[in-house]
Amino acid sequence: MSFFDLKGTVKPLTALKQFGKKPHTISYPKESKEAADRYRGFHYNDIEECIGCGNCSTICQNAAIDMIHIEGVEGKKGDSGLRPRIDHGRCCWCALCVEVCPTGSLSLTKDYLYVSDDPDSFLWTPGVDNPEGKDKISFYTTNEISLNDFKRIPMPELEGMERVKSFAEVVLGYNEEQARAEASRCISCGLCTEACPEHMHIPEYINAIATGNDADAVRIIYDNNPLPEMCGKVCTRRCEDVCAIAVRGEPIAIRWLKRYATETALTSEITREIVNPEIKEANGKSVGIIGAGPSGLTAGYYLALRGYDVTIYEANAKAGGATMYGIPKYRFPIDSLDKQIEYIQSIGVKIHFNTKVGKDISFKEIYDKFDVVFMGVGFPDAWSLGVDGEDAKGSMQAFRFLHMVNSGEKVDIGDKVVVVGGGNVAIDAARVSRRLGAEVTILYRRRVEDMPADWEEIEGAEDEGVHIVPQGIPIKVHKDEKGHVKSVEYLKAEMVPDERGGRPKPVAIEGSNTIIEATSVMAAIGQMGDYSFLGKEFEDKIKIERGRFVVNDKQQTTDPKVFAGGDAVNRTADAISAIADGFKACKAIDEMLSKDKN
Amino acid sequence: MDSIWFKLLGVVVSFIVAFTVGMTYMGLSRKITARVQNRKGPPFYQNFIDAMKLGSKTSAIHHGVMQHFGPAFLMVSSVMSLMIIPVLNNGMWFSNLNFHGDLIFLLYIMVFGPLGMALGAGQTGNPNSAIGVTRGLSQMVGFEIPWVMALVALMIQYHTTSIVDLMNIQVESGTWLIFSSPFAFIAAVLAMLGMFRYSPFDIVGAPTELASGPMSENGGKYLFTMMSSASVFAFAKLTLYVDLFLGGASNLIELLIKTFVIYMIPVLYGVVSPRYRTEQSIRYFWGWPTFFGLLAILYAVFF
Amino acid sequence: MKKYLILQKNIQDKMREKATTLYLGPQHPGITGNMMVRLKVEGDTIVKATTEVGYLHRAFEKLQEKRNWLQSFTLLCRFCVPEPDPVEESYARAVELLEGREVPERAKYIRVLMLELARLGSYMLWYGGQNGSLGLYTMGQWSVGDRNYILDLFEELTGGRIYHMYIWPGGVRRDFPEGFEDKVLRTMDYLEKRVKDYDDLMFDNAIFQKRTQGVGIIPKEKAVEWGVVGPVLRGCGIRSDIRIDDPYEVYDKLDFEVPTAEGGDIWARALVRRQEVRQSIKIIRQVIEKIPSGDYYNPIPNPQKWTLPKGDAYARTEAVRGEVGIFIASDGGTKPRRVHFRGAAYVHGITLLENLLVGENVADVSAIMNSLGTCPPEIER
Amino acid sequence: MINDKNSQKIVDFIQNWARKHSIWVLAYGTGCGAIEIPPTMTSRYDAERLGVRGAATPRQADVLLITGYLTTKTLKRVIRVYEQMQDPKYVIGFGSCTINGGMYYDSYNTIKVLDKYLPVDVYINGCMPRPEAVLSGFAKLQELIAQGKANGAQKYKDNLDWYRENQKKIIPNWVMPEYNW
Amino acid sequence: MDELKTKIIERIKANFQDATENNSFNYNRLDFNVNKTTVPSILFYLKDEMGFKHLSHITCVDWLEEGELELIFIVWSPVDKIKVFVRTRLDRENPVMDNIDMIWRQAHTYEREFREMFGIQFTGLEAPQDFLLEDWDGPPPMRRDFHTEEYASETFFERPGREDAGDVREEIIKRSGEEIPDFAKKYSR
Repeated sequence: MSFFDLKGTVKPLTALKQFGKKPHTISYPKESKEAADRYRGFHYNDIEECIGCGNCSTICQNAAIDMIHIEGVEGKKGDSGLRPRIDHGRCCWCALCVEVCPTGSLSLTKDYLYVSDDPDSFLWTPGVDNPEGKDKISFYTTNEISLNDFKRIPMPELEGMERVKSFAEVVLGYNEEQARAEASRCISCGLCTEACPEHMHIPEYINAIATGNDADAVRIIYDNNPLPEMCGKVCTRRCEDVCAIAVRGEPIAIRWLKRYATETALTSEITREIVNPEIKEANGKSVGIIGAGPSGLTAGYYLALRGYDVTIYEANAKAGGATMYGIPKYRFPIDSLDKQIEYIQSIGVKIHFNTKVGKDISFKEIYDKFDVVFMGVGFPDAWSLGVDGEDAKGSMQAFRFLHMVNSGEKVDIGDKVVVVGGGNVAIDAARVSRRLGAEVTILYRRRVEDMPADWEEIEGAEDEGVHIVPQGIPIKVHKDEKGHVKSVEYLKAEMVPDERGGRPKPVAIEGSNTIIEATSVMAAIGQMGDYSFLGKEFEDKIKIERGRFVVNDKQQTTDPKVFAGGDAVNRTADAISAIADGFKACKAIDEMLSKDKN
Repeated sequence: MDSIWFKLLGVVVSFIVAFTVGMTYMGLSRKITARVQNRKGPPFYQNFIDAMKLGSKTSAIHHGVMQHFGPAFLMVSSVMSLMIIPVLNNGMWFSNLNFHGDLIFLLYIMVFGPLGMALGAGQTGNPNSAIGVTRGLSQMVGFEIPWVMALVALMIQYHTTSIVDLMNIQVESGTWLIFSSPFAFIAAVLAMLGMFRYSPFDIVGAPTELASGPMSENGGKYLFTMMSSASVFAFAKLTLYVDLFLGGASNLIELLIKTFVIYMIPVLYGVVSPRYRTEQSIRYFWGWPTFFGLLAILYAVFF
Repeated sequence: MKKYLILQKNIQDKMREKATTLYLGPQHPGITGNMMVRLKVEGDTIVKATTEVGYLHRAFEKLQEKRNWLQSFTLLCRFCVPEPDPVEESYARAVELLEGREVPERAKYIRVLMLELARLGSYMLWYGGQNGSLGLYTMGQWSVGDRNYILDLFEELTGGRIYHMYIWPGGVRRDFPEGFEDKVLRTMDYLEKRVKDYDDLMFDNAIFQKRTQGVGIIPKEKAVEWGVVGPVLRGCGIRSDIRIDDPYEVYDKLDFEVPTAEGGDIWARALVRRQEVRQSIKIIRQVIEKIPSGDYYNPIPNPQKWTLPKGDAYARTEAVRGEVGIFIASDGGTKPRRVHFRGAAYVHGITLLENLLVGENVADVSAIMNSLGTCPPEIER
Repeated sequence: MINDKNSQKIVDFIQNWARKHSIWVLAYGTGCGAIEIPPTMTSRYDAERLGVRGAATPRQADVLLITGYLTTKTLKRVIRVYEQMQDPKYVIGFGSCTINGGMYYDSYNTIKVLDKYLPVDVYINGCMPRPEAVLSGFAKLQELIAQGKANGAQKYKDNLDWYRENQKKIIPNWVMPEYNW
Repeated sequence: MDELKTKIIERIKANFQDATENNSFNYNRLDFNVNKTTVPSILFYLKDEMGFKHLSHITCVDWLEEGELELIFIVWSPVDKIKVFVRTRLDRENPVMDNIDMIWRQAHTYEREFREMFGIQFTGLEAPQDFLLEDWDGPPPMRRDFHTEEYASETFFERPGREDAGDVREEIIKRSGEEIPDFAKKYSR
């Protein structure tokens, strides 16, 4: 031992001064420190807010989250009816599930204490088993810090004032990079497929786009929709309404992605090459289809694939029905439709144009000639306004107007147009009128937010300088000396809440008469069917109620040999429903006929 | 009063006292250590609970007969030490089985326990135990030298080998030996640090090296025996120090105060010290403690 | 003469075979985690040391192949539990390197704050471990207790005490909560006071010095070659620190020193660490002072569809134990092709430890392991 | 004299009380949960207040903490350690991994369900459980001991064959390592 | 930095003809692809002649589709502050590699790991077979054709009680009657 190290011996003894100090100990469980404001403890799930998209379950790298049925939660469109259950024998409290929850219903709480001798008691359904967690939420996401991308990739469009110069397509479509980026926002939950009348395989094709397999995406799309390019452009996209991302942000642009995918197949030949459909051998049965609208084409296409001999009778010079004649070309260019019709024809579907059933050929003839008849006749007529002076020159149906414009006829509308109505047709008519050089006012009974038209369309119309007058009820069309429309008189309306709980009703305010000048008035308040072609014999056989065919869930009318679909059957009156009808009818027809065979 | 039965009764009572006090002291030391370590620490009676729990263990695995001897020898050694150390100095109560030459006997008997441990630990076959025992024995060689020197100095100085005589000398002269032979006291106290096996001299059972060394294969009842013998032995040693240097105690309260003060020296020093390696501790004991021991002997011889 | 040497060697080998075998671990209080060191001992001197690892092998790297780029991130902090953040940081940086993702300036500062807090926390544990291995338990009670104050800060900032899962590709997960800066500064004030107490108890302690000086010496000229990194290398007198050699985040904008000490023994390593605690506190103060406002996160795309370009990247971070690196290889998919973790303990805990232990006293094994920062989960992954 | 039944009851009560207030924990960090043991044992949370303290060897320990996942290699040692412990002994399972595999549910080297291999008395929720949770785990164990319900060791003895069968299923080489003293 | 990189490339190319460089990283990183037989000598050269004293990392990547294992040695020069990746490819069926633990002792550990995890044989490596695993009798687990999830579910028990778990997509399909064609299923989540 060297010399005595005094400092080294005495210095440590100063530690003994701690003896008199207050201990640092927290006497748990007598006293305890509260967990931090951001503590990641047990989960809490707001059962009401949750839509059961299962994104939490997918992101969980520990397979700790199960989606289960719980009492009191029923599935509906946009809600799978399943709710997450956490296995605390797996959970690692990383809170990735919270970060990706699109609704923000899932969060973590400050609670973390659970001790048990029963290992089976660690399965918890958050929100159900710990309702008290609501007040202790600590780790949650806001729109800014969520891992979901709530901002849609903006769709490149023509400038508002540029658009009105021509009928060029307004929407330019995503380029590849944008499409990949937009597709990768999708969380693949599949809630959208239920809302889609046709139940397209949305998560699958979006995923294919996201991973760069556009061809696969096209194949998946063509699996149950033969007119995807049309849908990609003009679909009413109810899928986007229920999109999980839409709860807190902008929905995935499902429509635009479909459009992107189908546009990668430039011609019908390329489409045929990509889709490479499997066409069954001809089975000798034949199907006659009336109307080459979406439902007719769909039924025709898939029946042809199944080996049937399909013939379509179309009254107009071009196929497509309402999508051809009802939709303005700046939304849906004619090439694009032609491409699809060509493709469908290439599969073997025969289309007789300019053949109006009831005039050029009788229904009876068709009925007898084919094993099965499918009617996709649509609504060729429109409701009139029912006000004074409607017979004036320059007063017309918006639907007719669009038809004429689309078939290339010249329509004189003057320079001031008033469109009455708030649906897509009204907006279309207004925007077409803008392109024809008129100043346009839309007169609508209710508020702007009540308009049934797509918000994108309404915005587009406003961008293009369409003037929207909400809460206006037209009462009279004034004529000038030549019997031409001079102006429209309308009453202002106030919204009165409906006592029965329906949507508020507009009630005209007496004496609030206003007059707008107009050179033409277009009514866009609804369409109706024309079933005169059936003839006496079939009018009894095939039941019609409230202007629509009565069908069962297989699209079969009261005559078992006749099927129907499209606007003439369903109330939703959009292309995708028509396609769904066609597809459903196709399956039913196939089932029926192949049963006959055996 | 000189009846052997009476003395034996005294031994039994002092054993109970020793056990209780020893346990409580250890509990208190845990509490005090805890406070220095900024925490609250266990209740002072925690050691009793621990002992009860160890006693209530229902199974006891052993590796052979010799393993029983380890704790048994320890216990025997502690009790025998206690038997010959007079607890109080009033000559009547608890003077126990002292005799002339008991100081020398004590020197032997205090080594006896660790030797028994060595046998027991050897039987377990656990190399940790074996190494621990080796270390314990080498370390003992270290602190025995200043300890023996201190005692020899006392013997030379006061021409007696009896503890009672030494106590009586203090009582009669009114001066404690701590003042009349300070060097011996210093040497003995420094040796005591080693004897108690608190830090820095706890290499024997160092958990981070040897997984508690000799004790590593002893659980339950073995550990209970070891624990109780350690507390008895601690009390015996403390009493011995009080008897030798602080004039003994005339009643229990005085005894408790004096022993506690002595006891605090190794405890508090242990709290702030890391442990020495074996050879370092031997070098330590053969350094200053031995030097003081020599001084004490010289002092005794020449003054 | 040659014959004699062979004979001597044979005798030595025979003796070695007969030497007592001592198993440190896997259940052993002196081992720093769940691993084993098999020691051949002659008397108290070690003649051969063999490590046996694998008790904690959870196959992280295999699991990461099955998880996507974001899911992998939650596994990372389990690589080395005492100081998880450098691993997260390495991974985040490797991913950012491969993807070319920018990180906002504020996030970089927050990351530095996290890393330094983690460093402090880990050093607090080291204080406890190093002294515990030497029998000075008071130190452990103090420092590990005080470490809780740092963990409280983590809890406040990240929501977790131990597993922060906070530094992720693109930035950090959350911004500072309200009043966090003050809390950090207050904790730093407290720790500064406490490290003085630690010095009194530990560094000024004669016994501590005796136990550590001249034990476990790494020769300076061999150190780099042997793969020694971090504070251990700096304890050999070599100024080497990834924070200055291969600067990342904002370390090049901060003012700090890289302490070194000569000697290469446990004492030198302890001195380095003692200084580093102070440097860390200094860095944290600077971060709080200089941190800019702005974004803290450059959002990644939807994690389920997030792909990284084909290629590989390797990012290194200076942790308490030394160089901690993550190598990632991507095949262009949503999941990593390979994630490979490089921990300092992988070298320190096996080859270096086996090397150093020979000739040392059995009593010093635990102390040497602690001074090297051996961390078994890091070795085994 | 008090009759046997009552005296047995009293003895049981006292023994359980002692066992309850003196819990010696084996210092074996089997997994990452071991990181929260030092804070639990040191000044901030100070488990020693409750009579919880560390024990260096299995012989002296009452409680085996399975701090998280167990690799098959560790499981072998843990079984060995558990069997070395003396009755009554308890096992506390920490965190998710001991309940159903936790993060490592698909790892080829870790077990998922601990109670197939060892009897577990108390499970603590968390990954990792904070010191408070660990302490409440101990509190739960104390409660069970006081009620005499913590009888995992007995269960292990009674069903040893079943446990052995499960253990041997994943430990192909049942020969214990050479340090088999 | 660019100058330095050029210098290194020149020196390496002068000495090792089969080395091809990849200098596309703006970071202080430089890659060399070499034949596996050149690896020990190039590492020796880098360490002894060029100051790359520190072996930062060795890693192995399994390119299952290409039938190759890639070994990457990352070395770091404390003087020049640059890291060099030396990459080589081995045949996956018969991966044999020269042992380099005489250059850096710590490579020994990596080699033991790769032998166990990828089945790479290092000629001259003296170490017990087991490293991280014990009594392992399956294929080398880090190879990509070993499926850990399958192995785990076959080998280890699973706690029951989670059988009622549903899948959101399937639930929706059940309700809507959607039929997903087979080729699309790989895109479902």
